[in-house]
Amino acid sequence: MQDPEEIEQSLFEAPPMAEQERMCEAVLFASADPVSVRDLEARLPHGSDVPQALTLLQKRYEGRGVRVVKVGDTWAMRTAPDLGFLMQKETVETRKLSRAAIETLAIIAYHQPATRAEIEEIRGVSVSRGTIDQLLGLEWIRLGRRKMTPGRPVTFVVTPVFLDHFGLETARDLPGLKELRAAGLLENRPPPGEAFGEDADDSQPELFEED
Amino acid sequence: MQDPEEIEQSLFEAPPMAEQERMCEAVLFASADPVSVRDLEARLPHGSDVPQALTLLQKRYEGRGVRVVKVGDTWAMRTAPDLGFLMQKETVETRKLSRAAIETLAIIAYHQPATRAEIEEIRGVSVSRGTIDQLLGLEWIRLGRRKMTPGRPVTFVVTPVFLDHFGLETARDLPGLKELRAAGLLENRPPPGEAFGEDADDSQPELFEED
Amino acid sequence: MSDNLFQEDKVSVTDRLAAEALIIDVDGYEGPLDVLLTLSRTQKVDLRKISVLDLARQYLVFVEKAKELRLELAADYLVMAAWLAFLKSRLLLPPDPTEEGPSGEELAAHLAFQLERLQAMRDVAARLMACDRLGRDFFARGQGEDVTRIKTVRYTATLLDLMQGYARIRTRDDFRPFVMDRESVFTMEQALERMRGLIGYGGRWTDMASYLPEGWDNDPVRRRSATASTFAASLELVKEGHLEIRQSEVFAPIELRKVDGTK
Repeated sequence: MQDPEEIEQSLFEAPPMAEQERMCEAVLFASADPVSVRDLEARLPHGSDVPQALTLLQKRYEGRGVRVVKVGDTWAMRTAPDLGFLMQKETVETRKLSRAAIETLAIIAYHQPATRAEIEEIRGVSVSRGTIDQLLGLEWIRLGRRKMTPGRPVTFVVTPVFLDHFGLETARDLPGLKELRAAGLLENRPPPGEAFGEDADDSQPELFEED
Repeated sequence: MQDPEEIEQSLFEAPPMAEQERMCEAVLFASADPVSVRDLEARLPHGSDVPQALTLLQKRYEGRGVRVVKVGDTWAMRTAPDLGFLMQKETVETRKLSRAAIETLAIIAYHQPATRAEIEEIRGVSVSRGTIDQLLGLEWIRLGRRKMTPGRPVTFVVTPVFLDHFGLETARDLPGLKELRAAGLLENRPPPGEAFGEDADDSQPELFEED
Repeated sequence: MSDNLFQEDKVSVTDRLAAEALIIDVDGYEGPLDVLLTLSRTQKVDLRKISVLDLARQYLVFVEKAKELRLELAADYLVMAAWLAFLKSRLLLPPDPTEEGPSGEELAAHLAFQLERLQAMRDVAARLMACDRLGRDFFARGQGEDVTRIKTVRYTATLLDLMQGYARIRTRDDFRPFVMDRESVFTMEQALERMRGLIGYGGRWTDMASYLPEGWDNDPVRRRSATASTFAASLELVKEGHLEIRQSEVFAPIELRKVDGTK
């Protein structure tokens, strides 16, 4: 934390940390969508230490009915999950996802960036019309970088909206990810005897790339 | 406050006061409208002392960036009035882009750099000045290099702001028509044997392929 | 089942029952891999220790039974059946050292891997959907901020809007009635008509290429079409006795000459 004395001396002093904290609190509170650190920095007075203010704020809300959570590079206030039962009135009925859509979503989340061919290889059926469409419409997936393999296929990755919806800080927090990786089930294993065209080389390193 | 002993003894005991407080906190936070004490009592476990929980909650938020306020007979959480200036950016109204603008934008994204004449040729209708101005104003497109063709027409290209908004790394990651069709994103299918817009020119040569 | 084609398999009653249970709802399965995964559960073992041979047998029973019941099976079910029959033979026969390609064990191991992976993805998909979810278990701020100071209009569009918009424009033209694009096709009738007019001047051996119509020799597509139709027309004229045709060796120019004293 900055020394208060020092702050007093500077010409355009940043407000005290406690004040920065309540400023972050107000902005996060007012906004239904997660707010980026950059956006907070643009709103708070010059010289504010937003990451520190957020850390303090998060601590302050520990164990409360409302929590301060990190979603990718953004922050948001959300009610504590154990109190969901109080909120029946607020529950929004979401359209039920088909089994195909759920599996496709999971494959994209755990294998990202995932091409359509990879999704089909894992599920053993072609991706049906409307499945990708639906997931894009929910803004749970988006286009990733094209694969550097023949045909340069488009890839899909999950979005911050997905992370926010499932209460994940990063895609690394996906349930069971470590076990799957340890069991080798996230590898792109070529069928024996087939020269593996599409994605033998670069799929693993790209997994969960930082942006 | 109720005597803890007494709570222990009752068959369906109310949760501890701290728990009641965080329940009120979560409900006030998530509700779209201010909540009445009666409504809170209906949601909280039987035997809860809502007025007391609210008083404690209000006290807890004193001096914070968020306040618990009484509005008539109802309760709500609000950002502290002195921090309203931080919220200025909060009041944005989002509107869907018009179909003409989306189509123009799509053509620029897929064909950049694109001249106005090219956009008009692809869309089959003239592009209004307002559409281009709107896209320029949004900073989703900008002027590219002039074309080295008669008249040296100006061209349009998409911007990093565009890529950011649509969650793309480069415009090249946009799927082509074949991929759109494969992903089921095209509403209609062309009649069998018919070549598709983009691929129309190369389908015939494929019939008589050069080796 | 006296006419059982798979005599070597002593198909057990339980296999039959399992297969019949599956067949009742073929449409409920998402492809052959899904059926295999379901069948593998009847073995009640760890997927890594599954008997692929048994599984192949169970699947073939399933397909055979479906055929008997005259159920429509999609092509990929039959492709899988053929592949499993092949795999089964590889697993049963001693390896042939002269044979190329992966061994039966390798193929079986890969199938087991695919099944395990599909099962794993289903498991995590279920875990994912059971996560605490926004709007169900935890909630965002419910109330719009009441401070309305600056009202700016922000235009927005999604990636889906963009892609669908583009697709809409680019496919608008696709719905004209179906016609073959014929600008680059020189028909045999056209060639025959042209040759009949020219053949009177062909007293000497002449390269067929010189008979090609003007403007059809610079574009490869047009040249091919014109060459093919001119050649076909030439053969027709030979048959009619108007022309002689020769080629000195493979890929040498084809030469034509008028037959003297036309009958």
